[in-house]
Amino acid sequence: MPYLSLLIFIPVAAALATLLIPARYTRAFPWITLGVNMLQLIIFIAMTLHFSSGEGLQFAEQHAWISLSLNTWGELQAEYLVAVDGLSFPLVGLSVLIMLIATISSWNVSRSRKGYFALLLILNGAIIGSFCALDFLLFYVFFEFMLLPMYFLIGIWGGPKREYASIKFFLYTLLGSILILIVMIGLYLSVQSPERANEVVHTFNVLHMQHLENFIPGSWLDATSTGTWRLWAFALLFVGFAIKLPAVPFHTWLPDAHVEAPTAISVILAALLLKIGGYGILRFVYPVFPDGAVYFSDWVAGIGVVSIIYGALNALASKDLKRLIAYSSVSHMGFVLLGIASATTEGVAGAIYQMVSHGIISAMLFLIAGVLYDRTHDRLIENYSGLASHMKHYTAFVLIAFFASLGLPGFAGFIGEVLIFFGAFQSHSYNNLVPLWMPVVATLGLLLGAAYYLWTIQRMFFGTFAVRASYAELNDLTAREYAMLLPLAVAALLFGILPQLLLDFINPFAETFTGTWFSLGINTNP
Amino acid sequence: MTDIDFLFYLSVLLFCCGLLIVFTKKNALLILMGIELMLNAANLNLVVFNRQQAGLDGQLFALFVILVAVCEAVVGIAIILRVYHYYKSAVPDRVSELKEENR
Amino acid sequence: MMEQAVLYILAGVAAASAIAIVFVRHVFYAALMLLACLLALAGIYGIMQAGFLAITQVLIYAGGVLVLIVFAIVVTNRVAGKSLQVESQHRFAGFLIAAAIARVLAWGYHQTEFLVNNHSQIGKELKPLGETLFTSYAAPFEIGGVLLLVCLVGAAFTASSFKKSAHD
Amino acid sequence: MNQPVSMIPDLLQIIPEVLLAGSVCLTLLLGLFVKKNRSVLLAVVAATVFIVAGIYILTSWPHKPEEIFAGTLRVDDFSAFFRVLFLAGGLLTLFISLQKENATEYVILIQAIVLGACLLSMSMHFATVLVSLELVSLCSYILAGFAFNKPSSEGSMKYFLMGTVATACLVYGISLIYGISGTLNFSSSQFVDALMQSKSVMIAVAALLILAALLFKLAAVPFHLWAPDVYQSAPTPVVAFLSVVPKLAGLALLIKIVLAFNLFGRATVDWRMLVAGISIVSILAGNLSALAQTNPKRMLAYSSIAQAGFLLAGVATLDPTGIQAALFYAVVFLLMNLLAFTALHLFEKWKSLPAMADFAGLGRVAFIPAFALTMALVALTGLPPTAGFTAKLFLFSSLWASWSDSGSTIMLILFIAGLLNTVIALYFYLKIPYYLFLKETPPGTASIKISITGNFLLLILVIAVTWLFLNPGLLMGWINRITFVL
Repeated sequence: MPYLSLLIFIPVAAALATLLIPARYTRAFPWITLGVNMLQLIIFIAMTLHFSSGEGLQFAEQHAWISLSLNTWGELQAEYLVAVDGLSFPLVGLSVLIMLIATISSWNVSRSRKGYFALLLILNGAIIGSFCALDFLLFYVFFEFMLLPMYFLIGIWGGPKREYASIKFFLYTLLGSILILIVMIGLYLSVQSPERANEVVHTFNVLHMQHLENFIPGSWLDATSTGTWRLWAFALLFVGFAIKLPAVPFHTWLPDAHVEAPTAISVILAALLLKIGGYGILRFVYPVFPDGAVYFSDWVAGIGVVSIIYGALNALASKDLKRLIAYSSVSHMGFVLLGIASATTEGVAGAIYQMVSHGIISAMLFLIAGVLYDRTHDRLIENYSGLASHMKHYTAFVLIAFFASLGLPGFAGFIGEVLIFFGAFQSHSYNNLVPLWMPVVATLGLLLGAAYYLWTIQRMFFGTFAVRASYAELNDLTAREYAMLLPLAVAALLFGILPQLLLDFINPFAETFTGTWFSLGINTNP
Repeated sequence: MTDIDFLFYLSVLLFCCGLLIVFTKKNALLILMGIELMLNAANLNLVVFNRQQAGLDGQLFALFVILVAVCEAVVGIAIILRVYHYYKSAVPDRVSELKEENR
Repeated sequence: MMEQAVLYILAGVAAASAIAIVFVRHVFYAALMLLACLLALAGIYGIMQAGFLAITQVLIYAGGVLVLIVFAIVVTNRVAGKSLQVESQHRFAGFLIAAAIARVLAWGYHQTEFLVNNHSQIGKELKPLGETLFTSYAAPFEIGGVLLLVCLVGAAFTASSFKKSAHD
Repeated sequence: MNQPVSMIPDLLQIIPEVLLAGSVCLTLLLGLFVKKNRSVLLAVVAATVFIVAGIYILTSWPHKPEEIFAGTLRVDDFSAFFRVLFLAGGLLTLFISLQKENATEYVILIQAIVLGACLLSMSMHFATVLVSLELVSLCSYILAGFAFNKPSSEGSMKYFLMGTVATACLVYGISLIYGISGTLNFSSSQFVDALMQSKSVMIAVAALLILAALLFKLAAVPFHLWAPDVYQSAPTPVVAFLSVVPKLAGLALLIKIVLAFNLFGRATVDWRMLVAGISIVSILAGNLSALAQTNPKRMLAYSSIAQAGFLLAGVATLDPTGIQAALFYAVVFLLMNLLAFTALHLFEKWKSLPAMADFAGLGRVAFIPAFALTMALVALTGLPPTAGFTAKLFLFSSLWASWSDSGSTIMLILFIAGLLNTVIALYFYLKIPYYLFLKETPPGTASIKISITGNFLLLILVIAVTWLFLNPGLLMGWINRITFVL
């Protein structure tokens, strides 16, 4: 069964089908989308049953896509190659879950529902596609494919400053993808497929790019060349994905996009699109350029630490609830960078764990912000106090989300951060990639995280009840909102109490990831 | 200085005069005349060089240049007359509805 | 020698009239200068053994193109209803550019070996010209026919559309 | 002395062109008899001729390179490729502009330009180059004035004046080259030998003069000044046509001329540097000027200047792979430009839209044209899922390969400048979709009725642009077999 192709193309086909339905059947569109999500969930469960965690890449599908002879420089080959392993499988699962929640959360979208749900479905396919693609060109296409739907989803259905936010989002991400494109072109011209030994076949296959012997001797990214081109390529590719992540100097698009996007899109943006940045670093940047990774390790870790602290400080200073959550995302994705930079099994596993847990928790956080915004059309923290007395169920979920996010033991966020700190502290003695002071400084980020969340709880939910908003009929959660928040809360708890559920998938990958590093003969022990 | 050299310099002079007219004059008809001068400079070259060489390529090409010049003049004058009709002027500077709009 | 003297005189006329066009302040005089230049060139063509070209130059260029230009001058004068003074712009820059190009061309000419074929004095009469035109140059000749046809249709149409709208 | 030979075998080689020339005359005759309200008939006749000619070229693929008409023209795959493109461009233009007024002249001029472009792509001799280039140019000048109003006459005159100066330069350059090489056939060994022996600056000067006329046709910097005025003032279908056919005809000839003057890399002029420089400047100037535009057609004019730069980028590599990338780009450019202008035309049929702000909210009342226009602009930017992405990918790959093969830094600069310009370009290309979808529809906007044929044509073009993205192999395989021997 072509499970992955089904996951990717069912939503795309459904999007095309949606376009054929007249716009006046407004009630049909969310149901169709929900049906697609359910179908994806069933497929994913079926895949989970077949997935054997120790085996590396599975459910692989490989078809020829572009195959051209390019006279003087051999042959060009791009394939439709999709597969999942311990890195991408949890993220695919996360995507399926989050897209389902996003559909439920957009049930009440009022205008141009046809366009909205069609774009949502296209986005769905593109996100899952980029997590599954192992051909660089295919990945790039899915990656770019996400831009236009996001642009329109933010730009049409977003908040008051949506136009500015959507253009900023688009330009930043496109700049990042241009950097990725540069390296992609250099890579495929430097790599030949080992499948046909005696002729030069330039391939986009990422698995081939990960083996240094496949680099054509004398080509620009040849591993044995003495030039600095490989370091340049690492830097460009890293920045390309760091924009998406987002890491600190490249993050400025994120608060605007988050604040202006409609709730469902904020959820997708935080829970899934940011993960593509981390995923890209783990899948493309590090395995293809391990030398660059070693060379730049303290930079990567440093950017991670700066993101952690800067994001947390900004969150502390935010007056807008959504902006606070957005900056907390910057901070949490900084941990991912720190974990990756350590290049230890614990650190990498922690980074992946953190991505999944942040996916779940940030989705919850944005949904929570959305619930409040739906009721009062106001997100300023200072305008609320004592909400706990009027919205008990809501407050319960808020507490779960906040505590999970600040890394309280028992919640998913804790496991990821603990693993990352293990890895980062260990790195000093193990491979000396991350200086010891960096994780020490990063712990400050944990404290700041606790500070801004607890302060927000104190300001908004405790004390005497007061709402300074024009409209304030503060009903507690509806059934639909329960349906969105409950699965996420359960998942956040489940993965916090039973980390083995996820680590079973992640660990084998993390071990091979760090294992191949040493097999490459790169001395990480100076 | 041989005749050939002399005639080449004449051709350069004609070409540059033509270019100068095209560049400095404001009247479309005069610009057209400048273009005719440039074409004639080329023709002079062709004829002079042809004299030194076997075959008749230069002269024949010069014939085609004359053909082209006729066609250009016919079309050009038709277009210029129409502009006169609309603008009562053939001074390209005054004929300027199409301009960059400044935001 | 006589031939050479005539050549120099004709060249002088051509050069003088070309320069005059740059400075003349009346369109009509400019046209007359152009006519002089074209006729002088026709003479040079004749001396350079390009008799057919010389005749074509007189008949088509001087007789056709220039008549068209004069016609246009007359018509525009009537439409514009004012004098035919010619204004100039960017004179200085124009002179500089033209001089620079002339300098480059002259400099290039000095260091260039132009092809000289010694067997050059044969076959410059009318008959081989016609023959070559209809053999080697058949394709451009035919395309030229289409070009002329289309241009006439187009120009007639452009002019007539102008007349049509003139009545509006 | 030349022996009189029968021209029949040669004419048989260029049946499509003979058909076109015949059809020009036929249209002229028919125009006398056909009534105004039946003028669609003329377009149908012309379209049939285009289709028949195109099919004829396609069925005789691959062509054995063969010189006809005493070496003035050559039939080969390279020219066949461009001829099919020109015919397709002419055909699509006739589809979007079935007009009643002045149909005879309109159809004649379109056919004549296609004929000239076809002949230009086959030319191997400066005489044929001159007459076919003039056939294209002069008809373009007339067509540019086809809106029959004040601005369009002005655009037409500016186009004419600048264009004829470019032609005069071309002719002067040819005369100098003739003096040096003694031949007008730029594919002959005599030409190459003579140029190789002579190390004169004069060759460079002459080549630059010749190049000027071709860059003018391409609307590349610094010969681009006509484009914005003409694009803004001419009727939209005419602009669609002018932005595609004469431009690609210029490209076809430019490739041949540059390869001829490059003398297999032994020329004194660094052609790679020169063409790459023009390409960079065109891309930059086009994109930066486009940023400030408010008129959609003027914006597309500057965009088309930048696109000319991209077309030239492939030529700048001077190797077969780069030129093949340029050919692929040419096909995609034809499709996406025609798509953009067709969509624009359908909007303009409904109401004139002099500023981009006038598109506000029209995406809701006319979805298909708005969608098609968005796709065209996405393709022009070079994003998936459109062939614009594939074309840019091939182009940039060839630039990278050329840089790593030759080590010339200019290729790297061109590569980076081109990529960064994609981001700049996005900003102004996105303006129209921004107004179409993100802005509110002004109150009282009636729904737009777009003809079924119009929508159908748009969808076909959208599918073509997407299909070339999903499966570029077929077209690229076709292009791959084209040889570039001179």
